[in-house]
Amino acid sequence: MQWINILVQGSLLGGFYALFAIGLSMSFGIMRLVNIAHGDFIVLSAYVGMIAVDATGLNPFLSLIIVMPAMFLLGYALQRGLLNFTLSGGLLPPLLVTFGISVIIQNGLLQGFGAYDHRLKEGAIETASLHLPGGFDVGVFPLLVFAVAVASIGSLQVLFYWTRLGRAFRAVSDDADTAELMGIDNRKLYAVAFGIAMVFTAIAGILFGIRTIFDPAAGPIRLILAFEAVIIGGLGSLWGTLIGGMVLGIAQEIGAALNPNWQILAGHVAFLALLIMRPSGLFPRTRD
Amino acid sequence: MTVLLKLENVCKFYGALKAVDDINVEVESGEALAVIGPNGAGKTTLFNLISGDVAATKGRIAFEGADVTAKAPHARCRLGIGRSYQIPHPFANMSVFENLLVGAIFGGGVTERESYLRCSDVLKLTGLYDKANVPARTLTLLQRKRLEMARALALRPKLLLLDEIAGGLTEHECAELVRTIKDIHAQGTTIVWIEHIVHALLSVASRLIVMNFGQLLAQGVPREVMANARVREVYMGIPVS
Amino acid sequence: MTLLLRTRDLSAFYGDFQALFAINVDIEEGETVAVIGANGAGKTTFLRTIAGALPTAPQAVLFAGQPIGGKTAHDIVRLGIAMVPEGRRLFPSLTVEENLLLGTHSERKGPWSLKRVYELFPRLRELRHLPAPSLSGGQQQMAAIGRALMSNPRLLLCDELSLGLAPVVIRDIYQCLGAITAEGTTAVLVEQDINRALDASARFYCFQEGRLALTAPTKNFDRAALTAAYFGL
Amino acid sequence: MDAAVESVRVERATKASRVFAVLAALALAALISLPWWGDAGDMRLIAEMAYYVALAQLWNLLAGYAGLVSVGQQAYVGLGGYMLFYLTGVWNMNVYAAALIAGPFAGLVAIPVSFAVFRLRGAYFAIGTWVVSEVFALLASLIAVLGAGSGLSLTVPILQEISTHRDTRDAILYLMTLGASLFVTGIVYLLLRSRHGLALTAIRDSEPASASLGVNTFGTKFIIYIATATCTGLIGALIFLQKLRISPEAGFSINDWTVVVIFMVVIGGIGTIEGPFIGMLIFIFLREWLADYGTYYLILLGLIAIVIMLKAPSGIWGWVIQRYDLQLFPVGRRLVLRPLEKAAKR
Repeated sequence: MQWINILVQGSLLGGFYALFAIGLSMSFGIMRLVNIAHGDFIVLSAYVGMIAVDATGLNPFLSLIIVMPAMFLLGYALQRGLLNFTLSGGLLPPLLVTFGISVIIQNGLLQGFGAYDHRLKEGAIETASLHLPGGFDVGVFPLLVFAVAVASIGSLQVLFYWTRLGRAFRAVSDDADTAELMGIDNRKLYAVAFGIAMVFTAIAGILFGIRTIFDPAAGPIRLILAFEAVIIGGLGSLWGTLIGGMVLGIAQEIGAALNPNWQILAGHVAFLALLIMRPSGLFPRTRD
Repeated sequence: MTVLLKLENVCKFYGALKAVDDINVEVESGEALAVIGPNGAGKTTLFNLISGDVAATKGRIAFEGADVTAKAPHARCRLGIGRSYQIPHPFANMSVFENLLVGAIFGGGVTERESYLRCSDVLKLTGLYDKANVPARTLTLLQRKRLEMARALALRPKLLLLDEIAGGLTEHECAELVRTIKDIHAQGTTIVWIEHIVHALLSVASRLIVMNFGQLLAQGVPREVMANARVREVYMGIPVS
Repeated sequence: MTLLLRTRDLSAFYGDFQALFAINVDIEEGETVAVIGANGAGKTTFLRTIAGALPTAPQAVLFAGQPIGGKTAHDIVRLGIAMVPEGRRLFPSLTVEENLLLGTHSERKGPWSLKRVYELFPRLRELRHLPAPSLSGGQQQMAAIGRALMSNPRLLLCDELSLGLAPVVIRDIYQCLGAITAEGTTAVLVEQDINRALDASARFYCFQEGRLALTAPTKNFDRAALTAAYFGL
Repeated sequence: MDAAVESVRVERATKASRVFAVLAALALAALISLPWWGDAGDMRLIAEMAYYVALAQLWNLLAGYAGLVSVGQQAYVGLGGYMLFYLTGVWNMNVYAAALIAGPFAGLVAIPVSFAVFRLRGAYFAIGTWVVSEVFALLASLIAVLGAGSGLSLTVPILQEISTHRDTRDAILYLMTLGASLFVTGIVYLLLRSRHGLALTAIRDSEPASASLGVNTFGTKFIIYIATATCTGLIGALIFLQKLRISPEAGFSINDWTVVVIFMVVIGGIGTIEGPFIGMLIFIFLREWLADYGTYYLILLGLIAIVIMLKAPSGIWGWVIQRYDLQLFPVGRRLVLRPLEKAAKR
């Protein structure tokens, strides 16, 4: 019974990590951009949500009406004005530039809001839980997060496979030069892709802010968790990212069951072990 | 004559694509062998297989009688296989002289001091002596092609693989390069040369092989191979006068 | 007849390597012209430069009188120049039909639609929901041509249509190409298979080492001169 | 034959490098004598500059030459620091011996780590090294004898082992750090000057071409990874000997020990020995200049790094080299040319 509980809790936690990972997976998959600042964008979204809640008195969930477009615009502008120029010169330029953005966001938040913890208050939903037959409890909020993760990936699935824009995303990911010969403006498309990635980052950020306390330095660990989910799942595979997140979540819950302090460590160890066994992830695409 | 290099049933498959498909070739010591074939015939892949840049899917590669199929590129180089790349890969921020030193020291297995004289000689042979101390990034295309060759020569190879070393050069530059390659061959180095400029090839090579779809289409004395009807058809589509 | 494509002293570089030297070419609307030459002669570079994949001087390429040398590839498609790239370059994670639909991103109106492409290549209709890599080489080549047609080009650039295909398949492809050009689409064919290229075109340009070595009509030309131009003998 | 060998001459030093060597020797003499004329604050700042230069040289060797873009070098800084505190505090080892062991220990740990991370390429390698360092940080926070989450402090007896006088102790710690930094920079310089430097520079410029000329690229990268881990561990031990306290967050901080170091290298000029010095000076200058305004200096540093990466990716010194062909640390070799005879020239 305890093991079933671990599997359930771990899977739900995995949904959370998959949600962290969606934006990263998109920019990684479409423009091969290693976005080191991704975790900081999640945290930034939580801060933007906090400002929106404070200013308007909106419920944190509803603050997404403001946070999502704001993050879309930020993403679009950053890709257009900055990140597009890092894509042709190997690994170092995108890595370094996004490290720079990361440091700027972290210290900007630190200067603007101090080092204190913040939290988005949602009320009863944070602690509510469902009693399932068999005697274990499932938190309503983790369930909601998982559902949002599945819905997000589902909507991206629809976007990628049922729309003209999604077709262009896949084409550019396959072969950017040839896509350009078909009349696609890659730079603009990348900007739209990064904007959309940031919309999902905004959702992740708001749910993150409701679930736990956050501070300006909370980004890097979210980035690592997101990376682990993406890489375990296999680069560019959206449902693989969900599975990757779940593998990570379950490994962490197993670790936590053995010793409460081992949770994060168990996730990292599982990640490294999987990476050594399968460097291209569980569900690699046939062509990179 | 002794066999220097021997390829037995060598294949390289990329998924369904048969880049090199069951090739059997012997290269004799002291020989100059020319390789031609249309785009995508597998010529460069053949070089990559010999130099170890790609691993063979099947088959066996022997150098001086020893099996080198599983050896890393640097190990094959130290046995005496030198190569140039079709697109020059100069060490752009090192001087021309230092480019050569890398080959002499690591491929040729001599100490740094011993290698100075050798590199100086190769620089003279390849016409790069005046450029010895300039960064390789400042060289013209011809000089870069010469550097590709000079670097491989610095390791005193028994076998020198030249991959389209004359491509993109003017006629005059090409003639100059051919002279140098003749000198190198005259000094006893075995040469395998891929090129599309047939007249240049034929002025050096004593034997010609033609590749098509990863396979060996024909081999033999150049004039006879070029007169072969299938070669004409595949290579050019029309009869060569 | 109107002049559709004109290049004036067209040069192209890969880094500091000059691949094309002062190429002057004039192509009339409705013509089919072959570009031949040995490997590395600059044929593909020539097409890529016209298509905007390689930069050149704005005035070096005039399309319907308009200088396009400085434009980006995606802008040039929108003006009506479509490319069938060497090696097909279909998008492997897209189905055949999605590959064709990608041609519509140029947003050009004209006679070509999915329906018409399937009429031209009926086999593609049967295969339309398969992923592109599962097609045979010839079918992929048809899809690549169809994808280019979907942008309703005035000028079709075909790079090595015959590469890696069996002779019977090549014949089929060239038959379809004839049907396309018969409707007035101008075409430039880059080929290593000289006979095939000369059969399908009225004129040819022979490149050698990045330079224009010979140009002549495909009927009644000096074979010895072509051999000389081809090999630089 | 001998005469022929004699006739080929190769020069290593340049005029600029000779002038610079004299200036550097003078500057070094001034730095060594600092304890006799500077105060504790000066020594602390210079020591910090010294260890940052060393870290930057090491990361530059790794990423700028061997092409191993690691973002997990903090793993070895932390390991070195923890090893020092553990050996002195738990095993009562002599503090100098502990500092000397800390480096090789980090190098030893790097061997199994390399088996894992060397399976990864590019971005995967970068993230893999980071995760490894997170694992080390988490392990440190779990192990009771390492003080778990709160870390370890150097006890007074250990400090008194160095010297019972505070001023003397400060001077000794300062000189140790300066010496270690000099040692690391010297090793990097000598390595790059040697035949192995030739191989490393070749790998940096083109990996396939180096392999085809006989350079064992994998072996070279492996040795560089282990060697930089060893030196990083040594520097880590000395950093925390100065700081007197270590905790998992401080020891394995990616921002402190890797991100700012990467910024320094990129701003100064990746793939040069001069670059890390320039980058470090800019970092320290910004920090001291903006000391009263919190962490704005880090924002500014990040902005400068972004601009440099996009506009002048070879960094400040890379720009200088391209313009003036200047080499302060002569790692190059110049063949002394002689006029060729007419016949040879053809």
